[in-house]
Amino acid sequence: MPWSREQMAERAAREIPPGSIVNLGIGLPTLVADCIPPDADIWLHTENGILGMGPFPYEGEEDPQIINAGKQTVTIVRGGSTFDSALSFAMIRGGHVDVTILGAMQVSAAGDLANWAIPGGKVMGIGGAMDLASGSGFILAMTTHVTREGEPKLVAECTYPLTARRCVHRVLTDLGLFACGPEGFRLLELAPGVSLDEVRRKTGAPVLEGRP
Amino acid sequence: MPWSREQMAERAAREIPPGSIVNLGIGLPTLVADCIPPDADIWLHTENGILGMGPFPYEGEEDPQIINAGKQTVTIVRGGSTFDSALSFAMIRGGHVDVTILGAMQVSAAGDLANWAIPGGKVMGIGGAMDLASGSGFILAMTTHVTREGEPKLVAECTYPLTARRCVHRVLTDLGLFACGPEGFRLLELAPGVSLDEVRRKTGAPVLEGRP
Amino acid sequence: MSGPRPGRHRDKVRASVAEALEGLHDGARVMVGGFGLCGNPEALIRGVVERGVRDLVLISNNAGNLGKGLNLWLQAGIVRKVICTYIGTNEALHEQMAAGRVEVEIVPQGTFVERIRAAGAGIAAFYTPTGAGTVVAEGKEIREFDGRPHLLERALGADFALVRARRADPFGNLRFWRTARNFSPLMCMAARTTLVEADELVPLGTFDPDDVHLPGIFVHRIVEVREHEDPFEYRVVRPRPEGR
Amino acid sequence: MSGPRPGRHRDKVRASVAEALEGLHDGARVMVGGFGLCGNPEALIRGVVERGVRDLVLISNNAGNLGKGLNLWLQAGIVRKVICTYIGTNEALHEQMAAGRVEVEIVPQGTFVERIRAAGAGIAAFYTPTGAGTVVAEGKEIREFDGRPHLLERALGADFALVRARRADPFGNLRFWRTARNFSPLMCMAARTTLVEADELVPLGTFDPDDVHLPGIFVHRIVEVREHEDPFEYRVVRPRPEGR
Repeated sequence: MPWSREQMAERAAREIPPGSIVNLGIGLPTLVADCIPPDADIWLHTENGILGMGPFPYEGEEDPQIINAGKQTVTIVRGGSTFDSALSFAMIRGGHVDVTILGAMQVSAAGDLANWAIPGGKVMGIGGAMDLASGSGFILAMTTHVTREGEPKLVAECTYPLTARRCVHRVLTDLGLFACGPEGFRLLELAPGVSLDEVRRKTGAPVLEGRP
Repeated sequence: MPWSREQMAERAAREIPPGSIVNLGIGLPTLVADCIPPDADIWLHTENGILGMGPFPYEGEEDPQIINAGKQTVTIVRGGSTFDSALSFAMIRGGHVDVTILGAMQVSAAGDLANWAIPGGKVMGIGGAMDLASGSGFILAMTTHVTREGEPKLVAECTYPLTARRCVHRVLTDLGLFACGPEGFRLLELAPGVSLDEVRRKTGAPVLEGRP
Repeated sequence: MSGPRPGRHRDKVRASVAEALEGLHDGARVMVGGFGLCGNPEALIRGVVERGVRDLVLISNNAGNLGKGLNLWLQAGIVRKVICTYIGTNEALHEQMAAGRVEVEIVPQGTFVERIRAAGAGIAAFYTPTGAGTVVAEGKEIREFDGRPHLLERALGADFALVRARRADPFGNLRFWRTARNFSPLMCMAARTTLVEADELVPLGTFDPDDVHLPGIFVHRIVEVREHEDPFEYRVVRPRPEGR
Repeated sequence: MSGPRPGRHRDKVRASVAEALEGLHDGARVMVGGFGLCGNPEALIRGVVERGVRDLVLISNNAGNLGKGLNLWLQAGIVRKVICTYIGTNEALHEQMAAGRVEVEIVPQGTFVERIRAAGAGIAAFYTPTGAGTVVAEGKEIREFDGRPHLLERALGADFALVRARRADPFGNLRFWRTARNFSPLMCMAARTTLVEADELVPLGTFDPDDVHLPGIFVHRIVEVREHEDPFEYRVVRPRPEGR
């Protein structure tokens, strides 16, 4: 059975080494926050200016001026800090964020990422996506394995507008966890009950097994 | 009689419009601080990180971690702020400092400034001089009219290593106040009892009179 | 011959929003602080509409949302061009774009704020890896540093910056509150004239020198505005556990 | 295949200077905070000499003075090259230069700190007007922006940064004191490994989020050092008027 969204979030959280600075993109990646063990010294960064972002506030404690990059009300943990956007993107672009988990529309085997625009669709804007994709030490893309129409999102070459080239290290889908590489997506883990055959059928690029 | 150092400082202070941000270089310009009227809303900037630098501290109140760019102990006025060097030079390079008063070894008629090195002399370093000279809205160079050996410091072309080209707007010496311009130094004011002849004799470039 | 420019660092406090906005002209390039509806200078935004200027070039991360904030400018039809990073659910902007009434330039957020900082800091241009190999690179110089392609990005300045601060003193030293800080300090640095809408005006000397978020050198006019709507864009809460 | 790098943001507090300096190797590029003798990490500076490393490339505004601060490194002969902005009365450096034992690269101060910031902020290079038409321009690309010549300047990073902070919490959030801040926050951003000598280590949560001068993301090791000489470089005072 493919992983549920919650199971994906849990699996993603296990990719984060203790003591890391992590930026979680909008959408699926947001769910990862709830799966991070509290004693792992993992600090959440949000590009609008918090290091040490905490969970959503308790009812009645929400402050419209304490938000995340998705403009949702959040909190700040003990030891957290706030700062301007120039410093925030210095953290990102300068490679100080250890792990970034981003949503994806398409990921190529070589690690190209498309996650900001659909050809012919409404232009939604770029936000911090390109900076996050170019700057982070490790990028995990998180997405369902195929589109609602059944089209592969893990592809040989992206056809959607790119966010950044050669930036994604690993891709986590509902079917498994994969490492990007020039020859194809290398399988690191399958969701329980999912077969390699199914994965290969639903992937637009070679899926490799074993260590390279 | 030529102006004394104190008279030069007083004259220089009168060049500063009320409500200005001012950076005073090391040496002669430092004296200007004492001549600024207290009610003129003039704020002193020092590139090591104070806006709103105050006078030297009273005996017993000096703090080795509150210094000016000359590494002298200073104070901070009410409403003053401290910041890092990147922001401090953003103020300078970004043109936010209204008036900078710098010492000079040579100034050319066109406004080239040499104030950091003597050919063949010990290399003393550049410090903030080049940034100040390139970035300020208005630069007043302040110097004795001639060297101890009687050589002109106001010259047609600088022979000393340059600090910046075309940066000096006015020059204040012990003999007078001059505006820089492509045709020569234009006399704005003579020290009392100093003749135009004497000025011309001691200047290495044309000295012009009247409005251009 | 020309002497120093007149000093601008006195008498900064304005009695009204209208006074603070004096000189803001048709066609002006205007930066407005805030991340979505968070940290908006609400009164200055309204004041610009009331002033009746038009053809503005708006430089702001989002240009409002939910009919609030900078959506007012779009609805009033006073914006010619928007330079922003994200549109998302901003229907007012989608409509104006679709109708061809507003030109939109989208910039990656880190590049956006760095370009603004560059303008304020006297840096003409810089090389960033962000956007290399994407549409953002189109028409830009590309150059390799350390084996990676970088784009040359130019400084982005403005005629005016309109920002919100939590507290200001009469010299314009500012403190911001939490994520309401965002682009505002940088925009103050990058504009020829900076207008601050402060929740509270405090006496000079209130701030410890080490606690000033933005020194007054970057601020030219201040208006105190005590009441703000501060709308939630996405109010998300969790239930309080029993006994808390 | 390779996963994320191990997290470095836990267990940052070190019991001793020697422990904090672990891994600092011969030939390392080391940034040291401070403006002259103001804001020097005195214990870390001494510790590097005791550690016995050599051939260091020192990146610091002044490299000490009056036989103090970074003069210790010069006297110990452990510096191969100095990148600084000013020498002045630094006799130790003049001597080492004259003897050909130390290579010195002098950089305008604004360019120096902007290059350091660039390294920390992921900006590969930038164009500044500073130094155009001077010896600083030699060998550099020159380009006109807005009718003015600008120099292309490259980011300046380091293996280690050694800085002094007034207070640090265990995550490495820092506060500095007055003009002891200077280059230190930028150097923390620009180095692969950042070592902080804090006058006082305070519990997590001591700082309000808005009052952190430098967030702990840029800090890797912290050692508390309560006693400092804090020498005056030029102690200048004025007489106290009668009755005060």
